[in-house]
Amino acid sequence: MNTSPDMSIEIAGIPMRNPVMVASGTFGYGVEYADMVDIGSLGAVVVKGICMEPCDGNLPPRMAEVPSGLVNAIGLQGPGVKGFVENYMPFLRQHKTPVIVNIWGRTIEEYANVAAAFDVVEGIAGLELNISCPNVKEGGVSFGTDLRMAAKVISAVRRSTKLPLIPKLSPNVAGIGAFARMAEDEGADAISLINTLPALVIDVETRRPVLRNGVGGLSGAGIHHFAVKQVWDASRVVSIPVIGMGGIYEPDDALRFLLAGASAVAVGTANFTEPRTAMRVIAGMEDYVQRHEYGSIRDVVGMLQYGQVKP
Amino acid sequence: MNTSPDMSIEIAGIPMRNPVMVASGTFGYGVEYADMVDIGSLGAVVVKGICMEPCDGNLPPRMAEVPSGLVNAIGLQGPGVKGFVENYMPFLRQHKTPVIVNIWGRTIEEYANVAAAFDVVEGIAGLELNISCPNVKEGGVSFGTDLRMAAKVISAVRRSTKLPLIPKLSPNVAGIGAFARMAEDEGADAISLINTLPALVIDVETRRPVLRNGVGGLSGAGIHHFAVKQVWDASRVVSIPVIGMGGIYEPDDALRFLLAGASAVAVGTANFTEPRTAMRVIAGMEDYVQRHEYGSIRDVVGMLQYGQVKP
Amino acid sequence: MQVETGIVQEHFDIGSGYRRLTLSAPTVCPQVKPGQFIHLRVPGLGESLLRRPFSIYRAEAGAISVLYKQVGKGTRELAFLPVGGYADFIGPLGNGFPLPHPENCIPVLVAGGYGVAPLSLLARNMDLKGIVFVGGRTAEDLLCLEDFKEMGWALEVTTEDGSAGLKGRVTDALDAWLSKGQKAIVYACGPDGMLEAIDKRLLQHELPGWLSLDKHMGCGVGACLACVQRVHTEDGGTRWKRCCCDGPIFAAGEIDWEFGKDAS
Amino acid sequence: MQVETGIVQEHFDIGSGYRRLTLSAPTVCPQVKPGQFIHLRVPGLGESLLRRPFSIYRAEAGAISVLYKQVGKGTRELAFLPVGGYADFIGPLGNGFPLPHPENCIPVLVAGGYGVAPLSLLARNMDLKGIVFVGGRTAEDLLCLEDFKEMGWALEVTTEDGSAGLKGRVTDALDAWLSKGQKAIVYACGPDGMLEAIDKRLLQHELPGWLSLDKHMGCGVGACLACVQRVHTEDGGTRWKRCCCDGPIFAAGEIDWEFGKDAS
Ligand SMILES: Cc1cc2nc3c(=O)[nH]c(=O)nc-3n(C[C@H](O)[C@H](O)[C@H](O)COP(=O)(O)OP(=O)(O)OC[C@H]3O[C@@H](n4cnc5c(N)ncnc54)[C@H](O)[C@@H]3O)c2cc1C
Ligand SMILES: Cc1cc2nc3c(=O)[nH]c(=O)nc-3n(C[C@H](O)[C@H](O)[C@H](O)COP(=O)(O)OP(=O)(O)OC[C@H]3O[C@@H](n4cnc5c(N)ncnc54)[C@H](O)[C@@H]3O)c2cc1C
Ligand SMILES: Cc1cc2nc3c(=O)[nH]c(=O)nc-3n(C[C@H](O)[C@H](O)[C@H](O)COP(=O)(O)O)c2cc1C
Ligand SMILES: Cc1cc2nc3c(=O)[nH]c(=O)nc-3n(C[C@H](O)[C@H](O)[C@H](O)COP(=O)(O)O)c2cc1C
Ligand code: FES
Ligand code: FES
Repeated sequence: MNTSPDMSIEIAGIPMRNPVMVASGTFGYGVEYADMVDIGSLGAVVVKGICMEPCDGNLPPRMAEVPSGLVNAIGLQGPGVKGFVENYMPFLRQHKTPVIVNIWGRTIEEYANVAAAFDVVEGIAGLELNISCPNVKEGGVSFGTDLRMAAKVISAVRRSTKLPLIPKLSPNVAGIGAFARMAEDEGADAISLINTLPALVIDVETRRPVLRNGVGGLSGAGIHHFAVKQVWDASRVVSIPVIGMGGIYEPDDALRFLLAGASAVAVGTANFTEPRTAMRVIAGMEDYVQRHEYGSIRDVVGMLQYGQVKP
Repeated sequence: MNTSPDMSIEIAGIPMRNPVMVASGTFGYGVEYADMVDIGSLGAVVVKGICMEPCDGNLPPRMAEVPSGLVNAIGLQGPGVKGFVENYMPFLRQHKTPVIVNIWGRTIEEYANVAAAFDVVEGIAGLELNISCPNVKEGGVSFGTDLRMAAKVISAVRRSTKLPLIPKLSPNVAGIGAFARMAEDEGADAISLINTLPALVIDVETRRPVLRNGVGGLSGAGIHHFAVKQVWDASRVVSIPVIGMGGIYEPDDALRFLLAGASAVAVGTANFTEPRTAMRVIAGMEDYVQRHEYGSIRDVVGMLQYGQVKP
Repeated sequence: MQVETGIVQEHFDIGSGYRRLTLSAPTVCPQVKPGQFIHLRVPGLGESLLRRPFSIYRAEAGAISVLYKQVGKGTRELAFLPVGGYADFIGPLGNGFPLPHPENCIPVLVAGGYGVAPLSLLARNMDLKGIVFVGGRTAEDLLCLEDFKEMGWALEVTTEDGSAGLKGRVTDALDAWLSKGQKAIVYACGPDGMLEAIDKRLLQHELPGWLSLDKHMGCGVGACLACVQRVHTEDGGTRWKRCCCDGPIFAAGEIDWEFGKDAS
Repeated sequence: MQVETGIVQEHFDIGSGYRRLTLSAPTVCPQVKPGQFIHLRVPGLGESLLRRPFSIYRAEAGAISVLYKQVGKGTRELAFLPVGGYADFIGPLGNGFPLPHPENCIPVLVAGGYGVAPLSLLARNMDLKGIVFVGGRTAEDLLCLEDFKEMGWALEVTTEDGSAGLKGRVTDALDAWLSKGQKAIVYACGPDGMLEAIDKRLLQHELPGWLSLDKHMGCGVGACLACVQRVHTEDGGTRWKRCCCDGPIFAAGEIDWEFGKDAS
């Protein structure tokens, strides 16, 4: 009765003690939260997006608070592969928790290069591939909203790394299922979704965008049930595992993703308000597994009873 | 100083006393709110979606409250053209406020028929065309997320009516601009956006969707800044007027749409919480025009100073 | 129907986990019919929370009272509203119980949970006295019993665990009474299951009656179509009615209890 | 750095539109250095509101005090927090002012608005006494003047409208003092414009100093990269620092005030 339930899960060949990770860009490189969060208790740590070279990101202001969420335009500031490996990997290697590196690029070559660079770094469990970046060679259209371009990126990265590969899908597409299937076809080991939704916050007094970059990405509680729908659409058309994220604050939010077909989840924006959200979510999920007498958390995955109604 | 500012605007050839309408499905047929809201003070009334025949809509539960919004799956219950004209037009004709009828169909023919039917009805200022409906002839894919199908609907309706035609765009597409341009090319007099975002609310205890229909549409404050971004993207690529909607609760919310390029706005979900939202929004916009010494509300349209940053 | 901003005049526990909230309502109060409700904006929960519907328990001296239980986000927040604070509501809403009460019929009230609230108001507005059946899971779930005693009504209490009154369901007590064959008209308010059971009995005994039905509501005024209930039509078909404005009171035999059940 | 849930011990107006909030903080209090801040979760605003940063004004007897003004959603809600209520915060955050204060330098504090709060704590933790410049738009904007008087510091007050002290800006009074050419070290906290003006003067007079900078914050702990400020690097380039953890205190001459200005 009181023995803790089986929460372990394997995603893209990465064994995790539980299915609750922290989302890229919302937990720094782990070390920032180490005083308050037991890194060892997390399913995995996904670090802030890294590209080959150090990147300055956007000018501030970079963040705006909105109803039930926030809009950010950090702009992928980061230390580059070398800076990350030197400054942060020693800390991250101290824990048994899998480290998933979120990578990005401005061109297909850059994507491939950064993936290859991480292939030889010790202590990295897998790569999450942020495809929601502008393709500087094609007029700045986001890779992630163009099926053909996204396929090229994933395929190039797949050929550059033997690490487990987890493309992270953009939500603002007409049919997320097609992107999910394409990712599987291109050799992804898992997919994660959703990234932020494009948003524009305007200050009506100055008549300017609040964020210096203009547009930003919307995250938080307000997008949660939209994200669950996307995960449900994606998970039904692929056989690789799905990692769900978007507005997880409570255990129930995480459970919704699992019921909708995700094998794991990531806590994002909530970390800023409550750094211990992932730990609280894990505890609540354990309780759920016990109360409902599931054999393991894996038995919850995809258990949504959608009824006779057609999708 | 104290004379009320010029709030009038013309959308799709429809003169309105101000740019604040009420959104389809959130204000019934006007009569439901007549005790509390001065219908005569609104820019226009957009009625709940109507198709040719009476329609039962979905089984309840049809609505779920979520953070900063709600998810609905009413399923387009309505009295059909005949029922609407007989039961509701006599009331609506009593006011000088333009009546815009939101129409929908399951096939292109149905869309065209309902448009033609309204062409001969007295007292209708224009048609808003809800293209976010499943195409029953093509496996239930939404017309509104397929550029080719959406074009066919708009073109068929355009040929069936001489009334001002306002296609209402679906937000869950990769590039709303292409849909906006297509609408203009097919002869639309204005476009409105956004319709609700697809969402799935799951009850983790029952493991079922909260809504009987399964999925529903997300609306309210949580989608506001996403909607503003969509309006901004759309308004820059068309020369026809844009009507912005999504999460308007305060005058500032409406002003953001105007700054982003909308010529008018519609108040939706907020009506349920505060029926007098549109009236309050109009008053706040008047104040803004005066404080900023604009000649008229029309001078606010598209005045966003986006800066040098590329979109 | 109006939007009115009321000042909290009273707000206190009445036992069984329920609280009574009294709001000044000079405009709305005089318009109230028993069985109607208000759609209350819970202060302090931000713009986007939907209003919450509550049956009117009292409408007198320019004020309106409701009884509520803390069951979720809205009612938990509502409990913090201090005397002297403000809350705005739309009301009175719904059709209310048809009045006057027909002659030569014994009025029979059947209540479950907060269903006693509108029935207590109905009893107060009747000249006749009748019998009221109040049921709950345990003694803890019963409220307003004193109201009916004070008004001189006969009272039959049932609890599922036998902790108060007869052990059993409210319909068991009702069955015993109905079997006497008296000419009666029934007014009922409570959970769907209870109402369906009562409706079946009214049909059996060919008695008239009125059922007050609670559905989750969006607008409360008929605009959103969230609160629909399927009803039989005269031509043998069925159609939707909106609980908020076509209801919440439905005639015995009117509701189509089967519609949609099979598809679930 | 910890998450701690404090009990409200005091919460009252201190004039000039500011309120003082004191929270029990047995764990965080002993760790505090002047110039650090707490990241406070405003109770009653739901899950999704970001925390709000406030400079630590007092850290003594196992409690922490902050001074704040009601300027927006969060601080307006904060004002309702009753004595005896709870609020949780992360702290102590930020680098704080470097200690100990260098010898043979007169400490000069320059404060605008709530900038007096961290400087008052700094003064209390110093053995030396120096001079403090406090500026505001009108007399209404000045606070904590008594603190410095009690501690025996020299005090120079300026207001833009002349309603208290000298008419003018705080930098006018500072200029007059600096022109005497005394060996000083400056600690400043206030709006960006004020800090930039002071930084320029420190460069001119070749004086050391520390500037406390307030940027909008997300996480408060270095994870989100919302709060960045461009600084000069030793090799003549520039780079970002995070105000929340690399700051909020920056050395005189460190900040690149021009970066990004041209592009706006
Ligand atoms: C006509 C009518 C009269 C009523 N009279 C009374 C009364 O006199 N006393 C009383 O205590 N209660 C009464 N109720 C019920 C009362 O409205 C609910 O208890 C109240 O809405 C609960 O609000 P909450 O925010 O506390 O709970 P919630 O946080 O809303 O949780 C309660 C449950 O209901 C669901 N829910 C609530 N509203 C909706 C909605 N609009 N759409 C979908 N799901 C929803 C939630 O998902 C949750 O499961 C009445 C209801 C109706 C329709
Ligand atoms: C290190 C530091 C120390 C501070 N110390 C004090 C202090 O001692 N006393 C004091 O009164 N204030 C202090 N502040 C400022 C204080 O944090 C703000 O006044 C407070 O956040 C305002 O919150 P609010 O919810 O009332 O206002 P808001 O509703 O947030 O509105 C205030 C304005 O700030 C903007 N804003 C607020 N937070 C953000 C954000 N994260 N991203 C983008 N925009 C944002 C809003 O858009 C709005 O225009 C400090 C700030 C920092 C960074
Ligand atoms: C401040 C911030 C920074 C982010 N940075 C990244 C990033 O570098 N790479 C990435 O793939 N996603 C990034 N994201 C997206 C999140 O990982 C996550 O997909 C999204 O925020 C949705 O989850 P949430 O609603 O729980 O925050 C960022 C999100 C936020 C709020
Ligand atoms: C209950 C409900 C019913 C709706 N019905 C319709 C409809 O019949 N036709 C339509 O085009 N849009 C419909 N909508 C969408 C709204 O008109 C509007 O586009 C959307 O809700 C976004 O605005 P909001 O966030 O202000 O609600 C409906 C929305 C809601 C909440
Ligand atoms: S609650 Fe909106 S129609 Fe009844
Ligand atoms: S506030 Fe998040 S990095 Fe500083």
